[in-house]
Amino acid sequence: MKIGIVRFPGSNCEVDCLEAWRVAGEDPVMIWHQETSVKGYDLIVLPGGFSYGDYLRTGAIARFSPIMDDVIRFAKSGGLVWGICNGFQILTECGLLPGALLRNAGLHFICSPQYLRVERTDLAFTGEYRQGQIIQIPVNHGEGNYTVDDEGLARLKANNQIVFRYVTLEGEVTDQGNPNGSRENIAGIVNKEGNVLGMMPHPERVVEESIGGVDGKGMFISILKHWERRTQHGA
Amino acid sequence: MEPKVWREMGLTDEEYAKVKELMGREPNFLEIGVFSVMWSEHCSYKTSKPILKNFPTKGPQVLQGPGENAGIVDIGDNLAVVFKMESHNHPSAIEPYQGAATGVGGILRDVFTMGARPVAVLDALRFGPLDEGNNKYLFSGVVGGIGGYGNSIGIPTVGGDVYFHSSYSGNPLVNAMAVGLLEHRHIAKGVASGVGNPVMVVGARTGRDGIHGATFASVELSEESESKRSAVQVGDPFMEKLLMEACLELIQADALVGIQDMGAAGLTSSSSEMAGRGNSGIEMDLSLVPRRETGMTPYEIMLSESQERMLVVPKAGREKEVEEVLNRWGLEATVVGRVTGDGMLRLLEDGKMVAEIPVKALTEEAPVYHRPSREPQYYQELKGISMEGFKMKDSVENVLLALLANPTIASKEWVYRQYDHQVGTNTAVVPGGDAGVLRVRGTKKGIAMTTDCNSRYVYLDPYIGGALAVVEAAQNIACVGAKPLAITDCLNFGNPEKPEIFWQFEQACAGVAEACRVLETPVTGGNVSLYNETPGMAVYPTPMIGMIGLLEDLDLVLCNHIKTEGEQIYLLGELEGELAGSEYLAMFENLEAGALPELNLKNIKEILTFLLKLNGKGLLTAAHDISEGGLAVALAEMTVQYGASVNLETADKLKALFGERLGRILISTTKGNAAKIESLAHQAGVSLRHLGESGGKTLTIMVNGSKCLDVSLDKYRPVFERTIRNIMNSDN
Amino acid sequence: MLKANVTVVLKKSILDPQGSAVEKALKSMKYPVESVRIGKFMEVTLAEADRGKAEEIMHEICRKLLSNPVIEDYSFELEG
Amino acid sequence: MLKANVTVVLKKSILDPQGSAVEKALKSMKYPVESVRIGKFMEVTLAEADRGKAEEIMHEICRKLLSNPVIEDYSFELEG
Ligand SMILES: Nc1ncnc2c1ncn2[C@@H]1O[C@H](COP(=O)(O)OP(=O)(O)O)[C@@H](O)[C@H]1O
Ligand SMILES: [Mg+2]
Repeated sequence: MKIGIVRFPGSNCEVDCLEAWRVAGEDPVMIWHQETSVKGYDLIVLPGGFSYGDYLRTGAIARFSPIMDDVIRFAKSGGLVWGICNGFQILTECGLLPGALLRNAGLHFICSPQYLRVERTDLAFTGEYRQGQIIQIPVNHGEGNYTVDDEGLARLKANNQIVFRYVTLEGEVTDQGNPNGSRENIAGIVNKEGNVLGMMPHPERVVEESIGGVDGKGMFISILKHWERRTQHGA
Repeated sequence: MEPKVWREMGLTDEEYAKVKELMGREPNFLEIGVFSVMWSEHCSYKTSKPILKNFPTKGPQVLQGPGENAGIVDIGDNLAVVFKMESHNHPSAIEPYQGAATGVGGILRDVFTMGARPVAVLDALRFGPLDEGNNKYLFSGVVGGIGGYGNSIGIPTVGGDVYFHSSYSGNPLVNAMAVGLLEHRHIAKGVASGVGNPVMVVGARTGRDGIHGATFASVELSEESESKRSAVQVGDPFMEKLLMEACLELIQADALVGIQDMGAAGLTSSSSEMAGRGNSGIEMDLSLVPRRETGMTPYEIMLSESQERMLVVPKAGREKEVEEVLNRWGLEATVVGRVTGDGMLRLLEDGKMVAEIPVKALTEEAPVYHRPSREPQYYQELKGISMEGFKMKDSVENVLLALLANPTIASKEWVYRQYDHQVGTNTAVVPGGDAGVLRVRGTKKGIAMTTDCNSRYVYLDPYIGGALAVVEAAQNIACVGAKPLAITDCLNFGNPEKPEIFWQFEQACAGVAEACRVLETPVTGGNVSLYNETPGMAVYPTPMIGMIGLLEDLDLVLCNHIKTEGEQIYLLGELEGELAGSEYLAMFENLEAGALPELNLKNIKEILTFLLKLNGKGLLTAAHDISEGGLAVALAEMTVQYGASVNLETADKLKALFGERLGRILISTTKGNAAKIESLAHQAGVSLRHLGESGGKTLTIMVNGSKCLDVSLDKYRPVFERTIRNIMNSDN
Repeated sequence: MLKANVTVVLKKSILDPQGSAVEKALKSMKYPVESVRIGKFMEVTLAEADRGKAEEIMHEICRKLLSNPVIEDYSFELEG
Repeated sequence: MLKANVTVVLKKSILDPQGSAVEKALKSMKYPVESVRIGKFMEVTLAEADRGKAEEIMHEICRKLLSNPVIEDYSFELEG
């Protein structure tokens, strides 16, 4: 699988993503933000970090990086795009995903393990999980408070676009399980077509037992298996 | 020149006379400015030098001791750890967020200029009590600033410590430590050598910020210093991230002769120190320095403390390459001068000479002061107060709960939740453990790191207290299963011109030195922060210790809390502590006094060695040192998930439960390994005592057969975990 | 050369926790404060002398970069 | 009831990393921008009808809480 990780000035989880892919058995390529083409890639990852210092608004400036025009084209033609944390923020800023990420309701940056409920498993990104499975993946952000207007929310629900929700250990969608005030505890969403995923939690941080767990590894394996299936069918 | 000129810049009349003598003429305004910052306490260590020279600085593991931007210790496999700690106390008192943020930025630059990729940050913080609004404001701002910078640049903050004490009201201590990793062949130094080599300024543009910051760091906080407030800068972690990547790229390409960050005293200290180390001179035309503002004078350019800048000496002919790399990262690099052979710092403006000073006059001829030292009156007085006859003031449960609700003891979760402690995906022990641990990719190893200092101990007995700061750090390192390797320090004291303060400084450093000698953890660098006083009050003497340790096998990493039921809990070391200097005495008797227990470093070393031996055999499930609050508090922390029941035999319940004495470690093991541990302790002649077993969802303590505590987890855990959060979320 | 003073504020329908926090703090300090909302203020200096053109440019900049229309409203005044 | 529109900006000599980043971005997008500086905008509604008193209160609030005089300057306008 040919995986590209876009490196913006100020990205800081790009190497973590690379290493996580290595654990899963793949060796991605770093794509510098000033490049202009993502042709030939099977997956584009927009990693976490503080692109352009996250000055002004998170993801606001990165969205105008030269590479982004082609990432948008790639996404619209059905290519897999996975935005994690800052990557999610960039995806909403450039309109590939609806809504926006506001400052955490508690006003503080939060670095903490968090329980998520997997709401959809028929996607390229989540095939390895069980519907409704509770997984523990850390969040790490100052602005992860997902907001969307009523209409937008209705559309997300109608199209079944909500992929992860913050929950309690028991799997309940309550304020107690919600770290940042996100609307309806939304932690991750896809576009209508299901090929563009944005999520605030960091699965690349939990792919090895010695550094905190393996609950995130399923996403990497899901994508690989999906790709294998697709190439087999295609061949 | 009017005396007013040099006096306002912080030079004494005697110092000015010495400048004149060294120059062989009257210095001009710019030259006086350069001297005044280079001869400030912050840059010259004029007061502390004679004391610091007593630190042990050598050992087989030390690749770079004091004198460079950061120390370096070998960890095998051709890898080394680079680390250093620095203070940003005064800027943080005035602008907590930016003061702390730029503190982190500065210490990171010290580490990556050595060629190392920074892998971790730690923060050692001291504030006045949180019931005062201003202290709360400072605490909140400082924590925000540390996170704001570290999170953004993408380096995990994996440890630190926080104490609250009235002596820090209005003069908080903000000490940041950075740790980096490098391959031996990439070690870079802050030298300017090779006559004719270009000198370049890289990174951010120079503005009028922070002029005279180094001098500012060397005075007491007073009404007058309020007017020097411009000495606060705004940090730009985004810029520094780019600068870091660019500098590491240049160092790895072997394009540089030397590199140094522009920290305190900016271009002045970086150029003269680099030339000093290279036994060379530097000539710079200041009109070439890229500026953010118009109309800056040579004086302002030389003294500016704008952040995120570096001074670089590339190998001749490679300046284009430097420029290219910096440009690719969106930054500037400009040749501003060259290395000369005549030992002079020569400054030009548009080709016209505006200053010429012998480099060694700045770096080596700074005055050295042997300040008078006098034992303060309080010392014998407080030491003499008898610790006999104190009775437990309340039920054991209430005392324990009160101690756990003391912000100095309570969990610092509110703090480290605001820090990204995992970016880099190497963090094996996250904050909340006894020390932070990172794995070293490509090896089986881990590195452990911690900061410690109980300043009440240091106040009551600077010699013993100084030694205990090192001991506590070593205990925390050993409790995660790592072998202590070396330390950096940040020596925070009051005004050294007061003989009583200087005595504290001298004694504490002697204690630190002695403990480092016995524990074989040499001092590889550090920082001195004096004049930490608000009108009428000095901070408690606080020689902060930052220690690094090595785990040969990361699989053997230990955590500080028990993770299953039925584990056997043992105590290494003595059962009873002392009330002298204890948290109990301060809280319940409103007394900070007493003679600290006699220092027995050899014995403590034996205990730590034994602990590491047990862990090396894979016999331990957890370890936790006993510090503030004593045995009962340490037990509560260690059993915070499962509870425990414990039996003690003691003649003094108060001292056993709440007394303090370093050199005591709680360990736990499986039932199956208990006998083995007991026999190993017997063979080694180490004091080991079986206390009890984990489980039961309560902490139950029997003393001499009768139950004195039976408190449920649901009751004490929230007190420990939520105290600080509740205080910070409350309105006043 | 013209200067634009831009203010960007969260839409009314969106919660402003930062504003609420400041409001609470001021109230607890006993100031007669009803409400506080917090946004951004930006000074943009344009290399453009024509007011009409400058206005057009500013609208574009504001929509594209300086504000996020999903959550924010902007306004600006030209000066000089 | 009076409303105060407050702007808080970094002092001229203080580095404004946000402004610089936005300025660079706009320049690279080829807008005729000379410089950008970014600060805060706040709307404070006061339960105070007297303009004189309101002004006094606002100065106090601005100095104490809304800005840090070490690095920032504030200004405000009363409205309504
Ligand atoms: N300022 C801080 N930054 C990051 N972590 C911290 C900070 N303060 C405390 N911690 C975490 O909490 C742990 C416990 O702190 P402390 O109560 O000081 O323990 P100890 O007595 O073992 O030094 C530290 O080892 C560290 O992991
Ligand atoms: Mg400890």
